Formats: sequence, C-alpha cells, structure tokens
Amino acid sequence: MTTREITFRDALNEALQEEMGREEGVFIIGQDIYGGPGGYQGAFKVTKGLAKDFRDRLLDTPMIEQTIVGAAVGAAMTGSRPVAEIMFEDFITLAMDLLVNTAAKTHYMTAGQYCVPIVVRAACGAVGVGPQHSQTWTSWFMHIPGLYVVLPSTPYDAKGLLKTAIRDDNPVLFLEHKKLYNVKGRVPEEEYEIPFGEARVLCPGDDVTVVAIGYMAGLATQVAGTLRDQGLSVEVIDPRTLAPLDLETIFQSVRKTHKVVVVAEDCKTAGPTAEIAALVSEACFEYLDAPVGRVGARDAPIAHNVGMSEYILPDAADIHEAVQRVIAW
Amino acid sequence: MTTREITFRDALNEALQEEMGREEGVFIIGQDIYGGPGGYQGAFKVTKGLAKDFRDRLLDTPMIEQTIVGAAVGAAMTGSRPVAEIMFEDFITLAMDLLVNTAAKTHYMTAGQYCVPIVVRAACGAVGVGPQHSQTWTSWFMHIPGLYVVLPSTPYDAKGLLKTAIRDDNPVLFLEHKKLYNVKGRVPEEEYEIPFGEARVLCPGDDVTVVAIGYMAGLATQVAGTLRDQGLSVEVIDPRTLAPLDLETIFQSVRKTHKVVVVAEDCKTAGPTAEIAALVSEACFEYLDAPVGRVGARDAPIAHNVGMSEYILPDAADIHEAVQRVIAW
Amino acid sequence: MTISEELMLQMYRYMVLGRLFEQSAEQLTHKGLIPGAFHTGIGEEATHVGACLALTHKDYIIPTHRGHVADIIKGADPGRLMAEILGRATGYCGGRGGSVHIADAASNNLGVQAVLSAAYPVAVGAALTQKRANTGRIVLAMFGDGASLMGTFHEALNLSAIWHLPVVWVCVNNQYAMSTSFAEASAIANVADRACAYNMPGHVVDGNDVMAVYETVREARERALAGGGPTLIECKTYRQGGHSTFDTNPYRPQEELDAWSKRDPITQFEQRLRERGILDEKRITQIADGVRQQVDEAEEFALSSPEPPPEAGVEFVFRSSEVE
Amino acid sequence: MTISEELMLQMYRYMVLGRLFEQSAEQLTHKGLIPGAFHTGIGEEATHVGACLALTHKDYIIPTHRGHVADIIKGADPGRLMAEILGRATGYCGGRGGSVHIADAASNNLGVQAVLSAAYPVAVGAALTQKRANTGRIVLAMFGDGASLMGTFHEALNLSAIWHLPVVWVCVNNQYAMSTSFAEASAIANVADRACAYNMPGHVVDGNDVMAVYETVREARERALAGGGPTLIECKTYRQGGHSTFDTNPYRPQEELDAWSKRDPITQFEQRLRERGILDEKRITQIADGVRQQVDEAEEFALSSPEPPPEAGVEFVFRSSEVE
Ligand SMILES: Cc1ncc(C[n+]2csc(CCOP(=O)(O)OP(=O)(O)O)c2C)c(N)n1
Ligand SMILES: Cc1ncc(C[n+]2csc(CCOP(=O)(O)OP(=O)(O)O)c2C)c(N)n1
Ligand SMILES: [Mg+2]
Ligand SMILES: [Mg+2]
Repeated sequence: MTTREITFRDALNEALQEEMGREEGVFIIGQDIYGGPGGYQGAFKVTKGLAKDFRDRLLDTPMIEQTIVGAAVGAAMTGSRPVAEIMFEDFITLAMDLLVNTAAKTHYMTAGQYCVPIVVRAACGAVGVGPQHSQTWTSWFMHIPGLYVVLPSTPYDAKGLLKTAIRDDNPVLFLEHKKLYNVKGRVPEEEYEIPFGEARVLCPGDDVTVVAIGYMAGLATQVAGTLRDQGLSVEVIDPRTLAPLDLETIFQSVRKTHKVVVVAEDCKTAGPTAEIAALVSEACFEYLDAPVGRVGARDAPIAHNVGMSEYILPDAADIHEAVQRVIAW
Repeated sequence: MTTREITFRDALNEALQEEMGREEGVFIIGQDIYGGPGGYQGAFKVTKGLAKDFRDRLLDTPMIEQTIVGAAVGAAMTGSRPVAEIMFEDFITLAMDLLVNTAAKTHYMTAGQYCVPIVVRAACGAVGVGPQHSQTWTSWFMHIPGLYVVLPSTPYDAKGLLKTAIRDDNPVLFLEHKKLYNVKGRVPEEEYEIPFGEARVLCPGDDVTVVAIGYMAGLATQVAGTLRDQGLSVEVIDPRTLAPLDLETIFQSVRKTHKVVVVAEDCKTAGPTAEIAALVSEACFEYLDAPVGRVGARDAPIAHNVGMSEYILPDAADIHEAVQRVIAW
Repeated sequence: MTISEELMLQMYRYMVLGRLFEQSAEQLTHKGLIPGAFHTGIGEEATHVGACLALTHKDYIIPTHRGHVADIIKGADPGRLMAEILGRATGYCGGRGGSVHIADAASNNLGVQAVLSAAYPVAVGAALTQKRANTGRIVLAMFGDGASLMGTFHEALNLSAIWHLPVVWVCVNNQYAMSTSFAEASAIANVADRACAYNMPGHVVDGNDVMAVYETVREARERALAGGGPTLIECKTYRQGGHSTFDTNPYRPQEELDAWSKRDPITQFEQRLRERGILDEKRITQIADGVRQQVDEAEEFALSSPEPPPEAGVEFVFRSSEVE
Repeated sequence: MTISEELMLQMYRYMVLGRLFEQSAEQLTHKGLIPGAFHTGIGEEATHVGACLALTHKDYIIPTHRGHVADIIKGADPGRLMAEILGRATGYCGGRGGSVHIADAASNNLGVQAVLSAAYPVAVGAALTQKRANTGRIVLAMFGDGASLMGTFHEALNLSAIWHLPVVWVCVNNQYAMSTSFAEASAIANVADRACAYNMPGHVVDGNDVMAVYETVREARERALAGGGPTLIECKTYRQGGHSTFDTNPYRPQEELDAWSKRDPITQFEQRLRERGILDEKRITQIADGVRQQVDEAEEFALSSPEPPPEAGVEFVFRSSEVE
C-alpha cells in the first residue's frame, strides 16, 4: 500500500471527493460549504476544492440547523445519501429533534420500510471561541438507539471512517475535533474503509490500559511514550466509534493489564467515560486491581480565556496523573 | 404535621398554587395550560383550577417549544421566575439549545451578572403513545453543568421538590412520570420544601442496595417487599435529584450492603445508571462483593404496542432478577 | 378542468370511508383496544380527500395525525392501517408506530411526523431528491394551523422557495391546536397570507369543499412539476371532535360547534351531488353499505391479527449491513 | 422630532469610537492576543449607533456579535469591554465569555446570543417581564440578515405580536451571513416585508444613515411603550470586512465592496455635518483624537489587566443559594 502524509482535513476532503464520485446520491448540505465564488469552502475548509467536480452537489443553506438535518433525513428517506455539515457541535442542539426523534427512529418506527443513510458531520472541541462554540458531546448520542457515533483521531481513521459512514444505511454522527484538522498522518493512496465497531490499539502495553477517545487518543499516546521511558508499559486503545462500541478489545486489554483509565474531552459527569467505566467494572470485575480511572473535563462550560479553558479541559498531565493513580493503587 | 392523601398531580398543582401565591414573579408558560374557557388545564391537567386565582399568570403559547423555553430564560434574566411546561419530554429536543446553551450557561458566561431561575417541567415515561411520546432522558441533562435535574417519585417529593425548584435561582429540569400522576400519597397540609441533593431511603435494608430513579423507585420498593418475604433485606434509595446527586447516602449504603443495583427507565447505554455505577465502582471499590447491577430500558425506541413496550422497558421482574444476580454473585 | 362524475363519486366515497374508519377507531379506543390516544379528522374529510386525490400514486406525501383516509387514498390497505393503529403485527409498522406514525413506503407515504415541527424539513429533503433526480414527482406536506406557527415552517418554506422545490404545502386549518384557537395564536388571520414572506403563491380555500381543495392542490402540483416551485395552500375546516380520544373538549362555544356542523363537508357534498343528480338515496345507501363493509372488514382483519412477539420490539433499531 | 446638534455630534463620535474600537480589537487578534475569532461591525456603525441611541439607560438590549459600540452606548466601559474580548479578569464576564458573550447587567445589556437563534425567544421573555411589571422599558433585539431566516424568528415575532410586547426587532442586514448573501438565501428581498406575516409595522431603513435609523427606532420604541406592540425594522448596511478575523473574504465582487465603501456611514455623516456647519476640520480632529485616546486607554487597561486565575474557570457554574 502506497501512503503519503496528509492532514486530517485533507483526509476528510478526500473521503468526500471519492464518495461523491462513487455514488450520485451523495451530496453535502450545510452553511458556507461552497460559499460563493472564491469559496468559503466550509467553516473549517473541509469542503475545499470539491466545487470543481461537484458544484451542484454542494448545497449551501441559510443558517437553519434544524432544517439542514431534517432535509437530510427527507432526502435520505427518498434515496439520497446526504452528508450534513453543522459548523460547531454546540449548534446540534438545534437539530436534536430531527437527529434523535426523526433520523434515529425512522427505520424502527416504520419497521424497516424506510432507512435514513445520513452523515451529520460537526466540529467539536475547544479552541477559545467561548462556551457556545467549544463542546464535545458524545454520551448524548451513544444513548440514542439507532444512531452511530464516530470520532476519528487520525487522518487515516478520518478518511476510512467517513467513507464507511457515507456508505452505511444508518444515521451517523461524525465528530471532528478542531485541534485535529491540521494534524498530519499517513494515509494510503488506495481505497479503504474502516468498519465501525473496531477499536484500534494505538500502542500495545502490559501494565495499564488507557481507553482514549477522539483528540484525547493522541494525548494518551504521548503520555504512554513518556511513561514507557519511565518503565511503564501502557496500552492505548482508541475505540474510534462509540456506537457501536468495540468492548471486546477493551475487555481483553483490561483482563491483561488489570488496570484501566478512560479518557474523553466531554464533561466528566455522565460523559462517555461513565458508560465505558461501568461496562468495564462489570465485565472485568474480578480482573480489576484498581477502580477504573476516569478523565474528563471539569463540570463547567468551556471558558473563552485560554488559561481557564485549559484548566477545565483534560490534558496530558491529567492522563498521566490518572494512570499513576491506578498504578499506585 | 397534618397530612392527607392526594395524587401526585394534585401535589404538583398545590406547589404551583402556593408558589404563585407567594411570589408575584412566578408564572406558568406553555401549551394549553389554561386552555380556554372550560379549560384544557394542561395535557396532564397539572394546572387544573389555577386560573381561578391566577388567570393572568397562565400564559398559553402556540406550539413553540424552543420559544417557550427561551422566553422563560429571557423573563428569568429580567427578574421573573417562570415555570415552563413541555408536554412530553420528547419535545424538549426542540428546546435543547435554549436549555443547554442558554439557560444552563448564562450565569457562568456572565460571571454571575445574570441568573436564570426557570423550572422546565416535562412529562416523561411510556404509556403507549409511540416512540416520540415516551422518552425518559435524564443523563443528557445530568451531563450539563449549570442545570439541576429533578425526578420525584411520590406526591410528597413532587410537591416539596417543585417548591424548591421554583425558589432556586438556577435552571431546573423537573421530570414528571406519566404513570405517577394518579398515584396517591400522604402530603402535609403545612408548607415544606425538600432540599436538592438529598436522597431518600425508601426502605432500609442490609443485604443489598437498590438505587432507583423516578417511577422505578416505586417498583423497587415493591420488589424489596417481595424479597423481604423471602428473607432478603433490601435498602431502596431514591436520589430524587440527579443533579445535584447525593452520593454520600448511596456510598454509605453500599459500604454497608456490599452489593448494589442501579435502576432507571432510560435506555441503559449511557443512561444515568452508567454514571452512578461508575461512581460507586470507584468510591466503593474495596467494599463491592459483586459488580454493580444496572437495570434500564433495552436500547430501542419505545414501541406503540404494549407488549413490545413492556419488553423494552424495565419492570419489577427485571429489578428482581438483577438483585438476585448480584446476591448470587 | 372539470371534475368527472366518477371522480366526484370517488371523493364522496372516500370522505364517507374516512369518517367511518375514524369513528370505528375511536370506538376501539374507547373500548381500550388502542394504546394511547387517537386523533380523528372528523369534519376535515374534504381537505384530506381533496388534497390526496390530486396526487398520483408516485407522488410523496407527509400526512398529519388526523385524516387517516389520506393513507388509504395514497394506497394503504385499511385493514393493515387499522392493525397498525391497534398495534398489531400486521400493521404497517408491525405495531411499533401506531396511529401517529403510519408510514407506507410502497405508496410513497413518508409517514406522519408526530413531533409536528419535523414535517417541514423532511418534506424539503424529499422534494430535494425529486428535483435533483428529476423524477416528475411532488411532495405533498400536510400540517395543522398550530404547526404553522413553529419555527421550521419559516426555515423550510423559505428554503423550498429559494430552491424552487416541487413541494405543495397544505395547511389543514381546523381552527384549533388542542384548545388553542388559531385566531388567538396567530398574529394574522390566514396561514396562506404568510406566503408573501416566501415569494410563493398562497391560497385560502374552503377546506370543507372537496372539489375546491382538489382543484387548488392539483394546480399547485402542476405548477411545481413545471418548475414553478412551491405553493402554500390553507384549507379552512373544523375539527368536529375533541383533540383526541382523551379530550372532553369543553373549551369551544356551542354556537361555533353548531355552525360548523351545519357546514359538515360530507353532508354538504352529498347535497351538492344530489342536486346535480349524481347521487340519490339508493346510491347513497349503496356507498354507505360498501364503505361500512370495508371498514368492518378492516376492523375484523385488525382485531383478528396477532400481537407482535414482544421481543420484536428491539428489531429494526439499525438497518443491518455488512458493518454490523 | 428634530435631532439636536448635540445628538448629531454624539452619533458621529460614537460611530468613530465604534470603528476605532473594533479596529483595535482586530489588530490585537492578529497579534494573537485574542483567543478565537473576532467579528467587526465596520461599515455598520450607523445602524448600531442609531438604534442604541434611541434607547434609555433602562431599556434592555440584546446586541449582536458585531458593533461593539452598542455595548458602550448602553453603558459599558470600553476598557472592561476590551478586557473581556481579551479574556482578562477585569472583563465583564471575567474572561469567560469573550467578544461573542458580552453582557452588562448594570446597563441592562442582556448579552449577545452567540447561538444566533436564541436572541428572539430571550427578547420575548425579557419583554414579557416589562409588560407584566409595567416597567416602561422596552427590549431592543438586534439580529443579522442570516439570523432572520431561522425558525425562532417566526415563533418569536408571532408571539411578540399576539402578546403586544414592548420589543423592537432590528435587523442589521449587512447583506451577508459569512459568505451567504441574503439575496440568495432569502425568498424575498426585504426582511422587513415579513412584518406582514405578523401584523406589525415593518420598515426598511438606510442602515448607513444614522439619523434615519435613530428616528425609526425611536418611533418604534414609543409605539411599544404606548402599548402598540412590536415593530420590525430592517437596516440595510454592509459588512465591509470579512466575516471574522479568520475570513480572507474572497467571495464578494470588488465592485460591490467599492460601491459600499463609497457609502461608508462615517464618511457620509461627516460630510453631512460638515455641510450643515456642525463639523469642521478642527472639530473632526478633536473628536478623532479624543476617541483615539479613549480606545488607547481601553486597550491599555485591557492589556495591563491580569489573566484570571485558571481555577476561576469553574466558578459561577451555579448560583449558590441555601440549597447547595
Ligand atoms: C412539537 C410538538 N409539540 C406538541 C405536540 C402535542 N400535540 C399533538 S397534536 C397538537 C395540536 C396540533 O395542532 P395543529 O397543528 O393545528 O393540528 P391538529 O391537531 O389541529 O390537527 C399538539 C400540541 C406535538 N405532537 N409536537
Ligand atoms: C445557530 C448558529 N449557526 C451558525 C453560527 C455561526 N455563525 C456565526 S456568525 C454567522 C453569520 C451570521 O449572519 P448574520 O445573521 O447575517 O449576522 P452577521 O454575521 O452578518 O452580522 C454564522 C453562520 C452561529 N453562531 N449560530
Ligand atoms: Mg389544528
Ligand atoms: Mg449578515
């Protein structure tokens, strides 16, 4: 397989380009994704250059999140395969009804008569735009039967998972962390997909397991490197999809290491680490030598001020500390 | 204290009546809460008779959930103390932005310059009106810093907690289970409030702890009765408020019984039992003789068909089974 | 265009069918056979029938929670429809959805949106597919007067206009949303007058006049197919019963109820067809008997249909595909 | 009513202040001193200034994410405003909110709603309090052309009309929402024409004419206070810069930019005041110097203000009260 180094943004862009080429029914709907002559090309430039081949499949709408997601649902029910872009995950609150009550329930409610193959892409994570442009919410959506939840942490995963998301017949929430857009990584030239529900072991280890989600996966890998130098062997697992969740990979690792820390950027209380910790505590009860460690944001909105927001958000030091806490137990 | 037996509905009604009498700024905003001459008086008749004294404080709106909650926020920021009624919790998805981004963050974002003393009441629980009128979602809101989440399980708690909710200066989501409205219980004649963050031990016991939320608390108490006859002593705890959560009462009980089952009607995955189970597994690690049992709805929308919906939802038999599972561990 | 006698008889027959079907379901609810509430479109039949008869089988529709005859005209079998209302295995959604979630993909019935704000964006999306794939089909989106005040109305009507989508927006203005009268809830008297905000034609029609509704929707459909974009049609009619089987309906003045019941769409149309010599006593009885039998059969089919196995309640959560 | 010379000078001064203040913040952003993006209202000053000068100190306001001079006119201190933009401890929100969450309770500034759809319902609620308590105050709600297409516009304008609320709806139509031109996004040319859907007066005003904006808002305010209910005012203006400090702004035709820069609100008003003999070179320099100094002081205050302690990031999540 030939690979080259590209950014997370470009990886997403390639997935969109390829899937639009592959299937006529795929189109992109959202705000400023084409963005006029000269092109805004998406708030985070993910749709850059797509207008060249697919001008008529970049559907710019007014600022109507509810209707963007709802129109995607209606289009999907009639045979299209729309990708909807919501600029900031914070704004998905406006489309919650359409996503949760309509998109996720339609296949069920109609006994399979209709399916809703939509992908809702949204930018998550905090980069200083204040409390209403900084959220990472994943547990809300893990909680919704009928919805898949995807959070890639590398360019490779971003491309492969987005292609899978577009081809899947179910509604998919696809979260892109803002701090990842410029991150580079190796991505094959060749076509590939990444199946949902398969975690990735980012770094093998024997002493402790760290399950880290999205942007946190990279931080956890850094921490594992630091700790390796100190003689501690950390296994880092990125679930990649929170629904479906690859429990087997996590459980196997914990049964080997007997210690585990779960990390996510979401607020800690009732965040995704709660479900994973609860499942591990149950399934690996007799294997655990320490309580499951959980790392998440402090329970506060994300402040505009950088120092404050760094204090609120989890970072490498927090992961480091949590690992040492379970080790020292 | 003189008490009399009244329904859960009437207990709520009394709280509204008394708080409107106490404080001019309290008003009720929602759909069909007055409901014309003759009176619809609320989809579940909770506002029955209030028009007699407070006709001008029952504000019927069109079917605009987003604006109902948002108007409550704006009114609260300027000194009012509105109670907003959302007919079915399912429809709160339409007001998620206003509740989560605006109501819950305003005090924080303005460094305390403004506060948002609103109560959003909504009916939760399944009674056969199909997948979009049957939800109980609590973990979504536990996850939101700045929001209190209240789920009374008895008329006594309903009245006392609603009064506290109205007097509190923070936004409160107040969930009323549809199956409870006609349930009767003893309620004092005298004025009382119930502080947030104080769980109630519904039934003391030594062998196993059952933490049960909302409508499930009553079922758990029934199960405890059955099991008592079989010689098993079950302590049932109703947290009453999920945010703030009275962890001490739960932890103390688990440290005594060494076994615990957590029960909620929400879908199991990423529901409130996840957070409670994770917290207990961590704080009571060395006390637990069995993994924390979790009971919740199967991960599916709630079907219209009664047999199906009963299959999906947790019931007394599920609680019974879960208790026996942890006991047998 | 003139409406053929045959079509008029069809209109009449469907209105009678709609009424008897819903009366039957209402009775079953009161007998405790239907979980939850049931909403009838009794009094509004002319609107539901007129609008749906203006469609072809291939057009898409989003019906409302009332006027179940819309589903039947579109192609649904009354027996399976009743079975769904009863929550039986043979129902369109295998009992999962019930009355407020009827959908029938075989007849391009996209289903009721029980969270009423959702109908607009879903209709926009369905119309978008038709336009992109140039299918020669339209989407008929029906909604109530109450629902017309929701935010998505604004977002979706504007979007449908700027994208020239083949959608016909039909408001069933039955004067009330539960107990809330449109006159009090809306700043202006006519939903259709809001068309000016979206640069599309707006028509107020007598929603109790089945032929007027039919003609107006038919023209809007043709306009949409010719690339003329969406139309907003408001059918003024009346919900003769309570909001649902739970509603004792105490909030409406008796004079109002009386006035509208004098304008009952079926009686009125019957009278008109009698005057034109298209209907006579014999024919009326014949139709009534036929419809009665059809409804009885539907009821029988539904009542004799099995309950779904409880475990099936967790089926269809996801569409299975290779990734699972 | 005639506008006094003094008021004209105040208008002029505030417009210059608004521009310099935002240019200063823009530069600080480019220097990396401001977290996130910053949005200027450069080119729109007449709208923000004209509308806000029509209010009293006690009236409530919901400003937009542009036109920070609105906050200043309402009563905010430019230094603390700049400090908030920089995320400093002395800012109005102690650095928690930043530019898109400025709020100042002391001057009844309810704060920007950064999720743009939220401004409408919040304004309705604030106006409801005024009406219920008969405070003699109004709520001025400002919003963009893009935001006017969101669902809550429809819900809230209708509600404000049926409840006769003392609210003035002012659309800052700067022609664009990011790269999306209103001409393409809206089915009709004027936001104000949608007033017909809500039975309220709708006015299109030259948003680059500060006196026209002032007069129109002032009248609407009086109407509201007299119980006449809400008014919808659309101020046609132009966003001269990019959407935010991130935006390289390549999507707009040069001719359009040129045409609007010829209609710059400050230059135009300056010319008018010169012609009337109210301004001369000396006075202009005097004002410019005064404003420059005010902005420099604000910048200095902000830059020399401390960063908040990181731990303060978890304060104010809840209002503490006896229940905690
Ligand atoms: C978003 C939403 N809010 C509330 C309801 C509850 N509800 C069901 S029908 C109804 C009245 C709807 O009025 P209208 O749109 O006029 O339709 P009608 O019932 O008169 O046919 C309401 C409030 C709902 N289904 N969806
Ligand atoms: C609900 C929502 N969607 C998207 C955004 C991102 N956003 C910020 S400003 C803006 C453009 C708003 O346009 P307009 O209302 O015309 O105001 P302007 O920026 O032109 O002043 C957008 C899309 C947002 N803040 N809120
Ligand atoms: Mg109606
Ligand atoms: Mg604009």
